[in-house]
Amino acid sequence: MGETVGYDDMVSMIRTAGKHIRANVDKLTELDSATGDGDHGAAMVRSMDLADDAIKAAGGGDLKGLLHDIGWAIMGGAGGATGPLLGCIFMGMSEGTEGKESLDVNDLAELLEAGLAKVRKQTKADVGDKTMIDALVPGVQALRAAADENASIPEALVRAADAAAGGAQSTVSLIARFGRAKNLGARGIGTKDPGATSIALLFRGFSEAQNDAGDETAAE
Amino acid sequence: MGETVGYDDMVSMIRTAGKHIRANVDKLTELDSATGDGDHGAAMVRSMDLADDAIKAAGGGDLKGLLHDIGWAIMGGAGGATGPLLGCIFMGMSEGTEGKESLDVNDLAELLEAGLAKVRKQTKADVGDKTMIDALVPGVQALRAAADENASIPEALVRAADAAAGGAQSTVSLIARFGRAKNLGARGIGTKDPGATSIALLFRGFSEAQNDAGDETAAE
Amino acid sequence: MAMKKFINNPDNLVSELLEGYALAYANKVKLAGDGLVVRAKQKDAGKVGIVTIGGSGHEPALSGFVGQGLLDISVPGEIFAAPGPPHCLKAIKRADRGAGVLFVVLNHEGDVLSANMTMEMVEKDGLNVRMLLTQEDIANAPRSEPENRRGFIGFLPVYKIAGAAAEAGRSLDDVYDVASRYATNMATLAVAVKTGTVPMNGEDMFSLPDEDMEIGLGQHGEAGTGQMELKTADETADIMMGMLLKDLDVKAGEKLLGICNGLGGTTLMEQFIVYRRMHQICEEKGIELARGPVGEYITVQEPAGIQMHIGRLDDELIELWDAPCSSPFFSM
Amino acid sequence: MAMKKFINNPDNLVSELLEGYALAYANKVKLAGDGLVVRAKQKDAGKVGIVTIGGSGHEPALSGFVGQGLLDISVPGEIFAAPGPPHCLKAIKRADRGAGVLFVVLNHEGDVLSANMTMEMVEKDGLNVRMLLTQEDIANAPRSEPENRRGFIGFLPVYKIAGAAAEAGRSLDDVYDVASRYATNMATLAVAVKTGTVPMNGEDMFSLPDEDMEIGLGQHGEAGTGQMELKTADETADIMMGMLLKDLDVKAGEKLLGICNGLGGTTLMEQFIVYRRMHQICEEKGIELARGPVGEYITVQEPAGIQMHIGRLDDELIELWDAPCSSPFFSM
Ligand SMILES: Nc1ncnc2c1ncn2[C@@H]1O[C@H](COP(=O)(O)OP(=O)(O)O)[C@@H](O)[C@H]1O
Ligand SMILES: Nc1ncnc2c1ncn2[C@@H]1O[C@H](COP(=O)(O)OP(=O)(O)O)[C@@H](O)[C@H]1O
Ligand SMILES: [Mg+2]
Ligand SMILES: [Mg+2]
Ligand SMILES: [Mg+2]
Ligand SMILES: [Mg+2]
Repeated sequence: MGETVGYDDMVSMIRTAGKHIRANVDKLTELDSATGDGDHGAAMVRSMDLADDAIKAAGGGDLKGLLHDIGWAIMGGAGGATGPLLGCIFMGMSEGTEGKESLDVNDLAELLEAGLAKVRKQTKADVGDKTMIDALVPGVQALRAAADENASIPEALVRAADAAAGGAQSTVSLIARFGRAKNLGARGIGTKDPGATSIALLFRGFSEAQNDAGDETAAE
Repeated sequence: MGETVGYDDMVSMIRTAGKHIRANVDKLTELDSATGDGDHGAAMVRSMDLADDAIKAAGGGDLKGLLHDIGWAIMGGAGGATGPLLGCIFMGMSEGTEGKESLDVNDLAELLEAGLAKVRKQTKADVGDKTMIDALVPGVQALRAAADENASIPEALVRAADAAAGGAQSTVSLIARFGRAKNLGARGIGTKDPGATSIALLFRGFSEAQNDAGDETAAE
Repeated sequence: MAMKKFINNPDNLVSELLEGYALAYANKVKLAGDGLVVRAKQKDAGKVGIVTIGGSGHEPALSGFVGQGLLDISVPGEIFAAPGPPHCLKAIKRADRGAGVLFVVLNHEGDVLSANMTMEMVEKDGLNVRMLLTQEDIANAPRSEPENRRGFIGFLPVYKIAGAAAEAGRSLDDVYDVASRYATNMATLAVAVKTGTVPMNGEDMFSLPDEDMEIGLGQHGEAGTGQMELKTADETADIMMGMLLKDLDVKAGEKLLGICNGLGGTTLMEQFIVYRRMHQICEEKGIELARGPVGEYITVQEPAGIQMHIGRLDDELIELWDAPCSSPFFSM
Repeated sequence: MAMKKFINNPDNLVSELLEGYALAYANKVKLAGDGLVVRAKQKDAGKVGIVTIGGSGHEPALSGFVGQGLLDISVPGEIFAAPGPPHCLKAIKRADRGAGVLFVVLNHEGDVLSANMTMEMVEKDGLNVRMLLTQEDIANAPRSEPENRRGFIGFLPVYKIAGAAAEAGRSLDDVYDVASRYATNMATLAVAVKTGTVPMNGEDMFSLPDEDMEIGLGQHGEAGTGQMELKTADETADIMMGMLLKDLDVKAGEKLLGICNGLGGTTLMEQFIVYRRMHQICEEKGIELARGPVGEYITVQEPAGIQMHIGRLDDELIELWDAPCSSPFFSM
């Protein structure tokens, strides 16, 4: 690890992300109970379980194929808004590999940009609408900025994770304009968006896997 | 009045009975609410309204026809158990006139015996089962006994009304074996049967019409 | 709490609901004078007519099943109350297309009183009518005392079988015989967990402790015999099917029709889940649950609960059950 | 209070309810792998297939309408949750009998996300599919913003019209056009008076003051716009029909289809009473409420309430609506 991300590195990033999701499932459930239907924590854990299954089934070597399989599995199995949206991010990431098996920091930024682009085709939600987009966009933008400055992959991912966390935090004061929380209107102010919280956890996991700190888990 | 009951006397007996029913409708509703579905008071008032309508429609003269029409109207319009049972009593009374237009005390007893016989064909309930039979049987029996002793009609009807009232009162301590109240089992003990209460009120009305005391109403 | 029902004047419940029903299903049913619900298109002459009676407030029962292959005429009473004999007599006369009439009556006292009086008139008038009383609720009395068993959802297969036989042009005695063969080989049991509301006055129909359910209730929530702690769907089905199979003395190798009928407040989701277990139980015992609709056929003002029904089938009854039929609330 | 539902493990609700449903209606539907609900007997080759998707917990919707003249395949999701694109794609491939597939989707975000992703795959695979989004709830947005109008009971006439056209052997474009003509000429509005219970955790879906009702709620009780004091059936219909007729700009002389759909806890009696008034209102305005079923087609775990629906009819649509069809929960 360090200068490039290969197949095994990506597996470790996804697994570490899963650890962070699992450690925060109750928090995610609580947030979705406050503004939605309470199933987001379960949907995220299911997503990470499906990712683990896909990793096991894949065997190794084909990064594009792995990310596609994870995305397709999450789409089919996670349910709710999480399934298609998170699945979409992975499918987009798959397309963004362009067949490369080893990614430098610029490739990694392209990969996540492709994930973001794909999910943007599915939803009109933009920054400020109190959805997972509020964490995804700053996370991806920070990664792109770091890549443009030729930062190391671990450093780029730390900056991305921080930006995503900030984006998630920014949703607290927003009114939801997409998803179930929309029906709550202004009553949702004061609660962090669960989807954005999950995205921040994923970035945190990616970053920690590349920074040798995979045993600690972030608390959101 | 006195030695015989003619068409007009019967009309006045029925109308006075109606007055007693109407004066006690709340009580009847309350009793049926405690042990059944609470509609007995309304069903009895409707019955007496239907009887009034039939009287108006009949015009006069044909006692057998009048009692038949009243019975048929009550059957069709009163609803619940009251409709067929009370309707049946009047239909039986119609058959019991044998075409006579003027009834002596013996004829009157036969008339009500025929009403009782007809209703007995419809229900297996007997004395002690906590139904209207508990008032009807002693009422008819007292009338028969008075007729056998050649009592005057007013006196015979007083004895019948007293016996019917006693019969209704006896239901307080009984367990219902027919009708909705059956489902209550022993929990119904302590409440007077609404149907028996109504029969007692009818007898009281008959008696008062023949005793020139038609303005007072019995309280049950 | 106010009564949370969409109604107008409680005195007009029945006339208004019948009017709405006939308007919504004008292609299949219409109202005849005296509140009878009849088919939009009368049955062919020469075929046996099928007439039933019963109180309102149990929609879609019973008028929801007027239609080809099922009922010719339903005589609805007021809410929870039997219609009077004069109406019943008119319905029977109207349904008689020259081959006589099967008069199906659910065993509830008011209905039976009215029906018996009707039959007296029928005989006086020399009409060709046979009355079939459905008596199937196993909660109140043993099989040897049918007069104390209430009539529940079993009316539906009875109408269906009689209706198919009538439509096939069979004689009144024949129609009576097949319908009665099913009727004497069926068993039903109800369970409830929450009460409904009497629409005339907004009162609860019955009450149950928060953690309890009750097996064996009557059609209007009349107290049952088995109040117990809430159970899962599977446990509830185990208890009830055990009682039903025992009552009907069903043996391995036999074929049954099974119905899970919702009383109003229980979702179809739950009814399906319960039916699944009914099927499993039969399979475990080598019994074939060969046919079975699930749904709300007879309700009673939104209590949460179900009626669980089984009935013995043979080849002829299966054929009659499978015959096409078309009414607003049951079609094949 | 304990959750008074007949269920087992909340994790297995969907698999158990589908199993029970397929067992009870084995003559009409069966389960294919991946939880698809398909017809017992496949549609003839060369005819357009009709596929729909949607969360569970709304029974009989949507799987209750798989059958001849209606749907070919329904893809049920978990409780209140859309199924994933892989399942949708499988369903579409299976339903394609050589003439393409109409993919009907109710406008709810999860479903739309899943459907859009499915359509991306469909295009990649070069399949012949047209997607029709139903957008009819007038509570949230004006007619000019269909993307913000939710899909309610209007799915039923859309399935019916599309299904009849498909059964008649018409092309995919034709089927799309007639179904879409109805879909863009319909309007629905919901009202509730009491909440239901989320089956996974026993919680109330929403809450309403004891004396109040609320107009304009979403499919899962998402807050509406018109909380007001309880009204009679007629008053409620007056308010809601006024809004619907205005939204759809219905003129005297036009013909409508009308549906009064119960959400679970409201009796059929009440639905009939409301429908009666819907009919009266139209009559007063010289509008013909020409067709209309009343019943529970889409529920949502026993809240008391209804969805009131109208849609504009023309001669061709009436003919398609009247064509025979046969599914477990809707037949003509
Ligand atoms: N249209 C949308 N665009 C972007 N994100 C969305 C959208 N709808 C929902 N989300 C995200 O999904 C999260 C909820 O996920 P989840 O609970 O799995 O979905 P559901 O609401 O179907 O139960 C929200 O917190 C929000 O971040
Ligand atoms: N089978 C029966 N035989 C005799 N009397 C009966 C029978 N069933 C009911 N009753 C009488 O009818 C009364 C109830 O009448 P009503 O309230 O009109 O009937 P329902 O129970 O149908 O509402 C009872 O109090 C009882 O006296
Ligand atoms: Mg959620
Ligand atoms: Mg959800
Ligand atoms: Mg009563
Ligand atoms: Mg009554």
